[in-house]
Amino acid sequence: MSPVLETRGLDKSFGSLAVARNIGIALPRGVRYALIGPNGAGKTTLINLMTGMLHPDGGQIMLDGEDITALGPEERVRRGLVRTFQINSLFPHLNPLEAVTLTICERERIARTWWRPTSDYRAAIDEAYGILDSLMLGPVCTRETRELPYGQQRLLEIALALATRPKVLLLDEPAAGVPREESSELFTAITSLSQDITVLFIEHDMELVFRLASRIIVMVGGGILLEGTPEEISADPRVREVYLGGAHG
Amino acid sequence: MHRAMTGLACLATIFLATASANAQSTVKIGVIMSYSGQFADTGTQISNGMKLYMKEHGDTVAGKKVELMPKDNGGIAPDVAKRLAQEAIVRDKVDMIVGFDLTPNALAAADVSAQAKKFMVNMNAATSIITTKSPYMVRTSFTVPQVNESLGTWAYKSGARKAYTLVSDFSPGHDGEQAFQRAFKEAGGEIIGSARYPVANLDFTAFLQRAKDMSPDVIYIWVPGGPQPAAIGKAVAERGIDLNKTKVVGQGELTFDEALKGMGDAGLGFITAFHYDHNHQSAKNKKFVADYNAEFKRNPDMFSVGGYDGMHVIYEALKKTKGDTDGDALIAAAKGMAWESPRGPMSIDPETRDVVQNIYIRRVEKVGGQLLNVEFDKLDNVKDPFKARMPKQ
Amino acid sequence: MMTSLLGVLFDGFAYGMLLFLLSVGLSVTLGMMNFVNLAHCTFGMIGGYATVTLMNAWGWPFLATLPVAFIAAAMISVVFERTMFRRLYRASDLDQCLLTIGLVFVSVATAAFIYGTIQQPVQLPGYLRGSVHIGGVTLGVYRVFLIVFALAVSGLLVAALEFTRFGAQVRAAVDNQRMARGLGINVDGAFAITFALGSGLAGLGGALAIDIVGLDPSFALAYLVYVLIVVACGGLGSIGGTFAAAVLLGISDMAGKYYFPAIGSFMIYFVMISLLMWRPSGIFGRR
Amino acid sequence: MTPTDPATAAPAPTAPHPHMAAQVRWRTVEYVFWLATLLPFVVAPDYLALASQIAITALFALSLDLILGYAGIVSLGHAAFFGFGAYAAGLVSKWGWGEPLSGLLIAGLAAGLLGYLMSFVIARFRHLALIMITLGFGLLLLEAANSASGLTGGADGLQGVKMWPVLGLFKFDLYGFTAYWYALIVLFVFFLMARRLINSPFGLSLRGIRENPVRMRAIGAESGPHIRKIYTIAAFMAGVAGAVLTQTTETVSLGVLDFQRSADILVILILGGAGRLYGGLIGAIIYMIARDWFSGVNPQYWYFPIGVLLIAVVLFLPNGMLGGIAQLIDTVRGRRWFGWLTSPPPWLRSGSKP
Repeated sequence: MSPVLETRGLDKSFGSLAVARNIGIALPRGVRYALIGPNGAGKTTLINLMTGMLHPDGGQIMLDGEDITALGPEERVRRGLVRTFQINSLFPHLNPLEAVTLTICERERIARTWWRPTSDYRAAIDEAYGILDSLMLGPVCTRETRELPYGQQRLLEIALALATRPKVLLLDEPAAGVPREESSELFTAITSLSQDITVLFIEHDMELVFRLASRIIVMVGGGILLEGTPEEISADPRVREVYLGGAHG
Repeated sequence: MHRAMTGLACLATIFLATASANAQSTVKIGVIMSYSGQFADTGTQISNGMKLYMKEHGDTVAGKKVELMPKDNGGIAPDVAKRLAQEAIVRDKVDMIVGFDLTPNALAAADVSAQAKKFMVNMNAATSIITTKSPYMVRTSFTVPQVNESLGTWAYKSGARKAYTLVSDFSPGHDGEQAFQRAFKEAGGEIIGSARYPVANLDFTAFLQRAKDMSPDVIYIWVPGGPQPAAIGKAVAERGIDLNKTKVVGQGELTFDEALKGMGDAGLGFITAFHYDHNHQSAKNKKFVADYNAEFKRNPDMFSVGGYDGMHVIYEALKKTKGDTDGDALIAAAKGMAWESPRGPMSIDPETRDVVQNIYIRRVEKVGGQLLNVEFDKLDNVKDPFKARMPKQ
Repeated sequence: MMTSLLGVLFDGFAYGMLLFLLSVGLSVTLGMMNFVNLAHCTFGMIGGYATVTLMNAWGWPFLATLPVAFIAAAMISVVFERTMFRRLYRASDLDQCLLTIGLVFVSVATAAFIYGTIQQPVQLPGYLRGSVHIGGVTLGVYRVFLIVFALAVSGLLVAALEFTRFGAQVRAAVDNQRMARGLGINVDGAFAITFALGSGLAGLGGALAIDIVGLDPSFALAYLVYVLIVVACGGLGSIGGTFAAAVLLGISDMAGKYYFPAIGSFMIYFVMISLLMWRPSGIFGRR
Repeated sequence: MTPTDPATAAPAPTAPHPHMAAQVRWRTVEYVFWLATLLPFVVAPDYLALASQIAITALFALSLDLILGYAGIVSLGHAAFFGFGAYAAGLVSKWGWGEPLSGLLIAGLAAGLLGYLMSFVIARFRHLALIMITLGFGLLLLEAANSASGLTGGADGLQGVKMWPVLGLFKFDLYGFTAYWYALIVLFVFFLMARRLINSPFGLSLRGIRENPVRMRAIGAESGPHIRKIYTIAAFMAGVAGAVLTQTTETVSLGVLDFQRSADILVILILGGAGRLYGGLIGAIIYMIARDWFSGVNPQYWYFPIGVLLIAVVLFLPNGMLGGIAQLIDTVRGRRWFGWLTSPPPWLRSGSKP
């Protein structure tokens, strides 16, 4: 089965610092990938490169077999390559219902309409509410985002991404800052997403990674160290070395 | 001075409340000009002139109490001027509108004067056409062609053949440029170059260097006052322009008092044409200057005398009409009025309702350690030449 | 041709120096605390009036008034900072705009009340007037003085920021405020001092500007636009950028007026727009 | 824009449709406000000229609110469109077509076209660069109008503006009667339009751009076209406001393009409260009346009380009059009934900080 997202020889450096070196990965449809590695390994940079927030110095990015290297971030999202942010990047003064409805309106290209009230678009609102409800945000969907507890804001990050109908979802530390007992819930929500969606997530909690990911990519110093099933990764001596000798436990 | 203003304004408010009761015994005058912003000093001086006249002649004329209602126009804003004029007439029930420091404001208010048939005294705005906009308007300042054509004629007469003109790039400047060039060329001179500097320009070195490079006999400069004259004076000195070889001439604003203080000896020898200066030698003016200094601790200028003579027209016209404030009656009374002003003899042209006066040619000289504009030539009873050329209606 | 070019460059440079002194404080404080201080030129005006008062009322020599202009502006600015500005560091920049424009209004009215609306005259000492001729180029003595003075001040400023502990703290705070706080730097304190310094420089600029551009109560508003232009073109928090922008704008303004008098007034805006389109964060801007 | 108290809303099953619909519904306060705009006819017939200029300023402020309060574009050159519309309306009349309504449309279209052209530049910039570019364009236009004195009359102002009666029936009178109802109706029409706009999906997207432009890209939304569109609409409205000023006063001068006008309208909007639809209206009413009153009492130093007013509002009523007053009321009552008024407090920290 051909990969839904593939990178070929991605390179990126800032001055003399190489943050991405010859990165080639291929994600098949519906797989749950974890991207791990010590701090500064280039994980977030890789997501930025794939989603078009950074321009690579060299290499290619393919989505569904099409070269999307030259496309802007918006166009990549429209084609189904969507991300979330490690640090909440939400709309503080919109409520979740408005934020998700906004995303759906943009997706459906009705966001240009300025003569009909938003409330006329019942289908969009229903869909927005459906997504929020599936992420347990239904009861709070009319409260301003900035007033929501942190954990619910993390869920809203995912809700916004889902509202774009992604093929590939790149989650940058979705549970960052969430207490452990809640992060488990959050990941349950992630794994129960539709099997049509390919998920790649960055996570530091190894227990969660090994429990939830079907495959794992290990990055070190801007390059891919190895890629494999959780069993293969946990057995690999190089990974042990990186983690025992590295900065992160 | 400040307290006087506030007091006056408070009084005005109180009177407003009891207006209907006193309507018969007061003459209300809406004073519309800039009391704040870039042109605030103009308003201050006009207002000082008016107040001095009222102090000297009492605030009652023809049995009626004269009451000023000042309104701040805040700069170039004809829309505001028009509204203030409307409000003054409609709300405050004033009998006449006076003041007007800037041409666009005067033009806009003139519409209201014409429509409401109210007497209007333009005490400053100097563009020629203004008085044609309302048949109820007189002017007590001067017109740009009146001064600058006189200057152009005089410059040629004094021996200059090649002139360079440098004017502020907005309409009054353009008018001054046109007037000077017209008269200078008509007399037989040649304009070898001209430039217009940006309205807000404050550094004139580049312009004057350019003028100097063309070595004209005379450099004509038009400035609207403010900080620019001093800056020009300094730039002339810095560029090393020799005033014996190249005359620097302009309308009176170029050598205002503050300008002379700022430029110091650099200003010596500048020649200007104007209708008034506090150094004008006459008994009437000596007293005026002394009283003015006693009252406001500074010298009067052309704005002050515009306000002073404006009040004179108002008082005399009211005397003639015996207190009748009807626009037609007042304008009829004002037409042809002639009197001795601090600036010398002046009159209101019965045809155009515009000012007729002497234009003095003055040179900056040091008198008793002080820089003064010393009159050394004059043109008598000059009418606005622009209107003289206009086809008779 | 060559001499006129040199003359224009010289005059433009002198004008640029004036703009630099008036603007540099705003650039640093804006870069450091993100505080939008539209009242910056008010401090320039305070410096100007300090000089005028000392010279005309007490007969001080011009040069002796300059330090007082600096100190007066700096001290008054500290009072404003402590009593009002600091409450708004975390407020929206629109609120900051409103507060500082309110201050400008108040200061304009106060100046008009105390000094009247009249243009303030200042008579320079003889040795600063007139001009010198060097190789066919006429140089105004005051402009030479202005350039030397401003260069010395900027030299001092750069040295203070580069080589002192306080300077290092300020640079750290401009670069990354959060990090600087984390390192235990008293950012608020450093800011207060920087703010006073910047306002003092504006005061100095205001005093030096009287002879070239005059002084009346509208100074606080009239020069705001030029200062904003210089700050934006230079890049926030960059002294070098502010210097470069001030010189560039001063020279292009002067050259525009000399060589293309018909479009002289467009020049400064035109240069600014093109520059910002090319480099939206200013000449040496980082963001 | 949360009309319901979250405390009471939470337990009940949240109903998304009524929530969205409630935003569009007219509130009692709004009916009261618009009825109150008719009061000058009855209570202060001597103040109609001032009232009409307040209505014009309110329309101008509303147009700035659309780009600043809703899309987060800070502009220091908005007078460019006001002035362009004012001159367009003046020229149309001077060239012999004095019919007001069509003049209004022509002026609006002219300003809108200028706004559309400029929007391509505007959409590419943010922060201080954006502010300064708008300021620069504004001043360039002012200089151009001054230079083209053959067309604009330069500093003397445009002469020969004569308006025909509105609808052929109502002459612009000395009392400002026609001027006020004319300006008020134009304001109301455009207010309805703006109100409709901000409650539409497009309005939602604008708020998204204001709140977080980076996130907009990450949900696949291009901000550029939205910004171009709202900028054009706002320019159109500002042009109409300028045209109404020209038509009701029959004068135009360089003052309409002044930096001062751009700065004033920004002050007015912030004073009232940006991003609140009524903010610009309230700001215009308060600022203009205060100014008229202060300068009536003391024409020389009225800047002082106005400055004190601005400072006091910032220090004691952050988020402008509307925001501050609504917060006060809520604090006093211990409820958030007026939450819909306060809804966007200081968003600019993350939004358009230069």
